[in-house]
Amino acid sequence: MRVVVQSEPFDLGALTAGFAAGRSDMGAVVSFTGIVRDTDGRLDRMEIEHYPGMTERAIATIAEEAQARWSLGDVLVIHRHGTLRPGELIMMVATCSPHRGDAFAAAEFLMDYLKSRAPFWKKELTADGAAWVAAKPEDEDALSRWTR
Amino acid sequence: MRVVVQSEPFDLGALTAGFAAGRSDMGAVVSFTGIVRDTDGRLDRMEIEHYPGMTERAIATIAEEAQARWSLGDVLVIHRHGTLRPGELIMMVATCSPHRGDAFAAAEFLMDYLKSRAPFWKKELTADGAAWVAAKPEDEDALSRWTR
Amino acid sequence: MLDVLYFAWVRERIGLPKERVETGAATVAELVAELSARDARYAAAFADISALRVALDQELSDFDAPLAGVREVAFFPPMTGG
Amino acid sequence: MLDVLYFAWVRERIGLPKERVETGAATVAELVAELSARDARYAAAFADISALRVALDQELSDFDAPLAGVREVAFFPPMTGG
Repeated sequence: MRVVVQSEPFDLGALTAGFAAGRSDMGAVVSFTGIVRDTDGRLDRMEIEHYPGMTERAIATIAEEAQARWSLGDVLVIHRHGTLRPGELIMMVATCSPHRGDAFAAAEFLMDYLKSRAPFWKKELTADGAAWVAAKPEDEDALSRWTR
Repeated sequence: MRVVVQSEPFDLGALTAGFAAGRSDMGAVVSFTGIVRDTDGRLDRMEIEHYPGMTERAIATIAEEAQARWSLGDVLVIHRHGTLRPGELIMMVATCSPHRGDAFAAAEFLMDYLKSRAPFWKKELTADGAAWVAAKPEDEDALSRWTR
Repeated sequence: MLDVLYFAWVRERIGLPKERVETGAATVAELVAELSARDARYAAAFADISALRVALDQELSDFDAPLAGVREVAFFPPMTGG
Repeated sequence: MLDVLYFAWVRERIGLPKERVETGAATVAELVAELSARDARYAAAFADISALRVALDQELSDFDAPLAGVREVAFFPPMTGG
């Protein structure tokens, strides 16, 4: 398991190619990448605040839970903080498993929990000013599908 | 949409990094990569046969169906045929969407349909000889979740 | 005249990947009956059609389908891509 | 003595990211009541605790939780990672 919280850009290509590279015990790799999206062409930048210390701990806890639930060979989570421009990569997760169902489920689980349980807060800065991104009720709802 | 059927290896890192690169209208990228898995250390190689002509057409049809069902910015499908060794990459799909739910659902849909509806057949060659991989009932069952 | 293609173990049992077939068969099932009657290799390949799939002109179809206008028929086991 | 941390708009409303607080509060709710009584900025930040989350020693908790043994309390809006 690898959890990285950083302000610097990450190398999606190298990380994806390196994750599970040459592992013949794994059949499936799933990755998710989050991009700063500019819905209406007005976004100048996004500022991501986080809670140093708690962030790494919360992500590791979520990743451990995924490993307990599914048969995973490895888990990678990278999440940036600081200032990001439209089109920049915010974060990525990758999972690998002998079977595709486990790799997909674990990646979706990680994303659902990172959205609502990892201590990051996004602020959007547009020509009109700054606004904190509000948590969406559907993001909270998304967690309920994982409750057993 | 890009569909490629080839015997040569593909560059997972470059393809992943290039897919949706710099697109600020997309928020989510999901990729799946299939690896030749050697369950018990006895696999020498896998030979993948396909139906030239029908293969590209069947994959394009599946990708178009995914684009009709979900809000996708792009779809990439690469599938190899020929001889592959354990640990080699068999195929990949990538999807991007403004929203993560669509990108995940479309990638899973593509995988479920590629498994059972694209004309590929896998043969495993081990020390004991050669055996065609049998289609799994659960792969056929997986399609039923997409029937509306 | 039809192009008839065989893939995977169907190809191996019959012993060839492709042939041209002169037939008056009106449906896939009739074509299968004609081919099965040829010899033991074809009979073995088509012994259990529930284990087979058929494509007509590169589109998945079924064994009841008519052959009128069809130029290429392919027989193969369930697909195992991905 | 507690370290009390504020993030996102809670930090902005209160006007500082972190402070040390001398308190006898037995629960998070009692601490919130004490802080809210300080001035209008704190009162505004804590006006609707249903819009807030709290972590005790970097673990998500709730407003009924006791503060005994806790060294770090953080208040923030619902998280928006990913």
